[in-house]
Amino acid sequence: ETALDNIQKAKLIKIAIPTDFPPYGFVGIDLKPQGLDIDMANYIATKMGVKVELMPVTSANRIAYLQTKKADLVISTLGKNPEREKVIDFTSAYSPFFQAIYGAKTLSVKSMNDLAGKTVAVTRGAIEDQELTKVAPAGAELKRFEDNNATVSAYVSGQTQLLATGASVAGVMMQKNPQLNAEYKLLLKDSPNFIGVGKGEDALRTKVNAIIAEAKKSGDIDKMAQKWLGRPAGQLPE
Amino acid sequence: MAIELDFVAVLTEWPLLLKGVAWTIGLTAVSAVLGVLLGIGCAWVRTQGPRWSRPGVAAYVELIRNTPFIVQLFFIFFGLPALGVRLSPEWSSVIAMVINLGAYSAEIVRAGIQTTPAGQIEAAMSLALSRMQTFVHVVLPPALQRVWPALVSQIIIVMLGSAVCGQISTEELSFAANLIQSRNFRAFEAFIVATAIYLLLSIATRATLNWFGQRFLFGGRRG
Amino acid sequence: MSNADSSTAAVAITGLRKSYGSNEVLKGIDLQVQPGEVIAIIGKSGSGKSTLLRCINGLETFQHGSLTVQGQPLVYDDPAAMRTLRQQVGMIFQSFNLFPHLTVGKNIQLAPGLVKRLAATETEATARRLLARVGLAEKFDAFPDQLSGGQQQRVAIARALAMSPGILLCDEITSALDPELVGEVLAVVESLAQEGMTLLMVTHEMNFARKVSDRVIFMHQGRVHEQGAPDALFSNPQTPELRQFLASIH
Amino acid sequence: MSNADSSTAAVAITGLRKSYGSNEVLKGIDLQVQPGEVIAIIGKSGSGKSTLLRCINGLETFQHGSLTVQGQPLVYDDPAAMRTLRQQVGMIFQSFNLFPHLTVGKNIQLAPGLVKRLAATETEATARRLLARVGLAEKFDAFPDQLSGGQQQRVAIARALAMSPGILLCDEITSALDPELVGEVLAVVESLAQEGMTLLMVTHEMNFARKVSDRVIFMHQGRVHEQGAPDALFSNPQTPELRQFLASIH
Amino acid sequence: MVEFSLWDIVSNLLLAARWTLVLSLIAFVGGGLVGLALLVVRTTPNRSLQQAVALYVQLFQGTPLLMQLFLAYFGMAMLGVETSAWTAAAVALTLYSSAFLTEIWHGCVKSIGKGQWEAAQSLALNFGEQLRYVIFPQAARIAVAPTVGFLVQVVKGTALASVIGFVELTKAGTMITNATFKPFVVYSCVAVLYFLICYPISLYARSLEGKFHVQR
Ligand SMILES: Nc1ncnc2c1ncn2[C@@H]1O[C@H](COP(=O)(O)OP(=O)(O)OP(=O)(O)O)[C@@H](O)[C@H]1O
Ligand SMILES: Nc1ncnc2c1ncn2[C@@H]1O[C@H](COP(=O)(O)OP(=O)(O)OP(=O)(O)O)[C@@H](O)[C@H]1O
Ligand SMILES: [Mg+2]
Ligand SMILES: [Mg+2]
Repeated sequence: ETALDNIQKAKLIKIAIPTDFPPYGFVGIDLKPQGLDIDMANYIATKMGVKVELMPVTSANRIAYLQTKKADLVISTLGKNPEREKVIDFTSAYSPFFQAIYGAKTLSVKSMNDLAGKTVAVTRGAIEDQELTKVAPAGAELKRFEDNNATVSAYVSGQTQLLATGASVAGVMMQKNPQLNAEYKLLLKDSPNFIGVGKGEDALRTKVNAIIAEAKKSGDIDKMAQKWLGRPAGQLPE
Repeated sequence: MAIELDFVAVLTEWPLLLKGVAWTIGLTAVSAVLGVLLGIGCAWVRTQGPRWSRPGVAAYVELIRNTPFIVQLFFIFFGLPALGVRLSPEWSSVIAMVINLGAYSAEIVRAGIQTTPAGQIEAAMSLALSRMQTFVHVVLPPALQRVWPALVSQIIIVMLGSAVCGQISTEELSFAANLIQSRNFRAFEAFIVATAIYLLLSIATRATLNWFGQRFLFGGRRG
Repeated sequence: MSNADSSTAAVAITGLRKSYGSNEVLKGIDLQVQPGEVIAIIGKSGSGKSTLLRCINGLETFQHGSLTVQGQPLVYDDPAAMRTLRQQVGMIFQSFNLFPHLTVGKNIQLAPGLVKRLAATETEATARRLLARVGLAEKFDAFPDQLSGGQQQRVAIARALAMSPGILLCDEITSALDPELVGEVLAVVESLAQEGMTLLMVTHEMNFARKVSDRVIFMHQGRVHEQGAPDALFSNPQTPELRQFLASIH
Repeated sequence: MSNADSSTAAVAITGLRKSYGSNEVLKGIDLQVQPGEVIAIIGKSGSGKSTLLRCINGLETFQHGSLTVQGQPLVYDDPAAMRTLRQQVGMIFQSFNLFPHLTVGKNIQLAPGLVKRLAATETEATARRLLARVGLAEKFDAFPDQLSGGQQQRVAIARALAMSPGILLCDEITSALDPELVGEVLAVVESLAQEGMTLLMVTHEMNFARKVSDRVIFMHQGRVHEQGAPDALFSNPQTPELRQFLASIH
Repeated sequence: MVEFSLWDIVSNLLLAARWTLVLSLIAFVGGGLVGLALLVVRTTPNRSLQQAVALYVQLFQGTPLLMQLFLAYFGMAMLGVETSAWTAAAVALTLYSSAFLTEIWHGCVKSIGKGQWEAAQSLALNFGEQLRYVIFPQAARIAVAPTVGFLVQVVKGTALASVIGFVELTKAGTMITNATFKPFVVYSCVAVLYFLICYPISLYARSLEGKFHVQR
């Protein structure tokens, strides 16, 4: 039985979403998740004509949700890379995303080499962790945290000098904490977000791809990006 | 659903695991020594220290015993910087563990002290020992011996509790397991291996501490 | 308050009153003990014998009266003075109170090492000498729970002697012992008496009191009710209370 | 193994051997007890008296020999058979072993209610009758810790009697009692003996054994060393061991 | 973005605290029932059963609850058993508390004198009746205080359920921290709420202890 069969039979799709990653996924005063990824999840469910069950996950455990079929889809600022493609499959991209390094204006960071001797907060298992692990110089001290909440908290509370995270998250963080005097330092990776599906669930993947293609054509994708990121989605890879 | 377990993928990362084990042991060793000493100090204050200092110690003990370790850890690491106290993850972990163990062992040691027969203290006093000498040489050793099993259990609980220190990027055993699984997505294998190592560690810790207590603390012989 | 011959007396007690809460247990005790004197204290249970001994080495505080030991008055508030006092007054308890976590040798060496700051070699030599004296030379490395009651009590005596006190207080030191073990402890006490140690002992062993003591004190309801030389006192009690007490014992 | 008169005997023991590990405690016991017989078992500490009693109601398993109670052999592996056996054999312990969380009445009612499935009204009537018989009618609602030792032991007897056992085993039931309380318990046991209850009692009360028992068994080093009518045995012991034992007691 | 007032923080934490309480209740009831069953098994004279229970206790006391939760949630799914976060939390917390409760209660049972067993045996009670009517009622009296005391451990243990997606008190605290960037305030509130739940339980346990000592 494929995941798609199950979804259609149960009239319910289970989607893993973030709650620690504004504006893609975060909580409001009612602690209900909201954000671009949540809208996307709802959008897909509507198009498939089924109800949706949102499952809050962290960067560290979201893959496990797919592997154990606790979730049908992961819409959680998931970047694509070859290692990940070994364990799960990806649909086409649905939103832009780029990770960067941020730090105080007074701190001089011009190139990756300047990271030597500095502490960087990063979320364990996220794309930026894998990227940074690859490019950081030997002297850089990576502090890996359980989830994005902890990573950002660590930077904001001054536990690390630098923060590696998504641009949008950093934007909110800087806006809320003007006293930190933080600024954009270095681009880590431009990695648009994909939707994850279980390995071999081709029927479901095809179905979701069709919905995304449709949404791109109709302008719904751009509308969502406009609403949450303040700009259109632009060119996204298939 | 058949997923094949691949422990090799985890075990090939043995340097990470080894480092994790080293950190877990190190954190536990340091906090066991300091925590028990802190506990003894607090037990002393609560049983015979200056009266004015007793409510403070009582408050400390109750506060720690009635809140989760993970909250204490987050408070120290994320919360204290707001007061200008900035500690590295490792220091935060050690301090949280020491404070936690200190509160529990204070209660345990106090129970041991309170069962000291009055005659022991009177004998020490009539031999002209000072209050401090009486505490250190006459009251404490048998009290520790009485409560040693409870103390050892608490040290093991603290060691196992140190698994959450990985959440603030202390690179102990559960952090290592997490890091490995976030790289190769072998979550179950990583956690099963880590769990097995924890089990071995707790068995070894109990054996070591029982031997240690017997050998060095209680006059080198069975009670 | 001080008193004519309290400066030469080993222990001088005047008008001592002691209450637990509202219960007055000692109701005015006057007692002079000369150096080298051996005193046996007898009396019914609850008459205050233990309390009196415990006042003398400061284990209990009292409310009225004065107490001097070798000319020095008791000052409870001064821990240093109390320690000095206790170096001169050894005490042995009914329940031995040996330290269970220390060997016999270490039990004896502990106080001289800590209080008098003597070197370990010196305290060990003393400990061995005293153990030999109480007939337990070979038990130096044994632990208290490996000894019989009589042996434990002799170790307790050696431990008290190790501080070379001028005065020794003994509170019913044989009553927790099986009858066949009493003799060995009393023999040690007797030898101490003969060597001129100032001794105050609460005892129920009337024969022993008669044989060893210079003076017998009969306590009744918190007072020294009658006292005198043992022979006179036992054979010719003056008060009906003592007569009744002696009758109940024999 | 069964034996000619073991079917009529209350208890028939043949060649019983019992070891704790490598320590053989009972070294071949042969003993026949007739219904209504009162047997006193005496002997030094450690001679195996308690162990023998405990074998009879199956608290201990033994390795060799046979044991039948009212004609039924002991089968340890069969809980139902053991249960039937224990209904016929009551046991009273030195330390009373009343259930502290139950009232005196409930202590007595518990087993008849559970094991014999008697109605509560019936067990209560029995309990009240038995309590009256041991002189404690008014203690029905008291808790064990509100009673003196002698009273507790009498309740324990009533509790055992409530199961109407054919045989009663008593293991030094007065030795945990203060001397002044011993009499009241012995009086109850004596009345049981007179009413024809089969009794096996381990006791140190030689006078009582002499007065009440039909036969005295002297145990020595795990064997029945000597036995006979009390008068003959006490006044004219045959073996040096019994002579020595009796001498040490008097 | 949203702005949280202090009241928003506290009220959200209070709402999340409900789950802490529900989880605690599940753990305590589940752990109690399983613990009781294990206790019975451990008291039977059968050696290998006793050792099996001892092993069980060793296993769940000797590994971090964090790992147990994770393995219960994802590991059971790996074996093909569909588990919700609720099931996993219930299973892991039950295993964890049952191990501790069995241990505590076993200690209490052991402290009942051998004489009580023998008296019950010689009155022809069977094993079940001995436990039910003689041993457990007495052990229960000693067990009440430490058992209530352990409840505090359970409440605190539920904090770790956040790793499998439970938005209980601790997780809510982390989420709010991320939305407000006020860790000091938020974690203080979290700590206070735990304290308010746990401290009365601790006090109650202590007063029970006192009562028991007076009774004896
Ligand atoms: N710590 C205490 N608190 C209150 N009352 C006490 C205390 N110690 C002793 N007492 C009371 O003081 C009185 C005298 O007690 P003490 O022990 O001196 O008697 P004693 O003559 O030594 O008797 P015994 O021969 O039984 O040892 C008794 O009535 C006793 O109840
Ligand atoms: N549970 C046990 N395990 C090992 N040895 C035991 C056990 N119970 C009794 N023994 C040993 O069995 C021997 C006989 O013991 P038992 O209690 O039957 O003696 P007893 O005649 O009743 O003595 P007492 O008069 O002291 O009660 C003793 O040597 C004792 O040490
Ligand atoms: Mg006294
Ligand atoms: Mg016996």
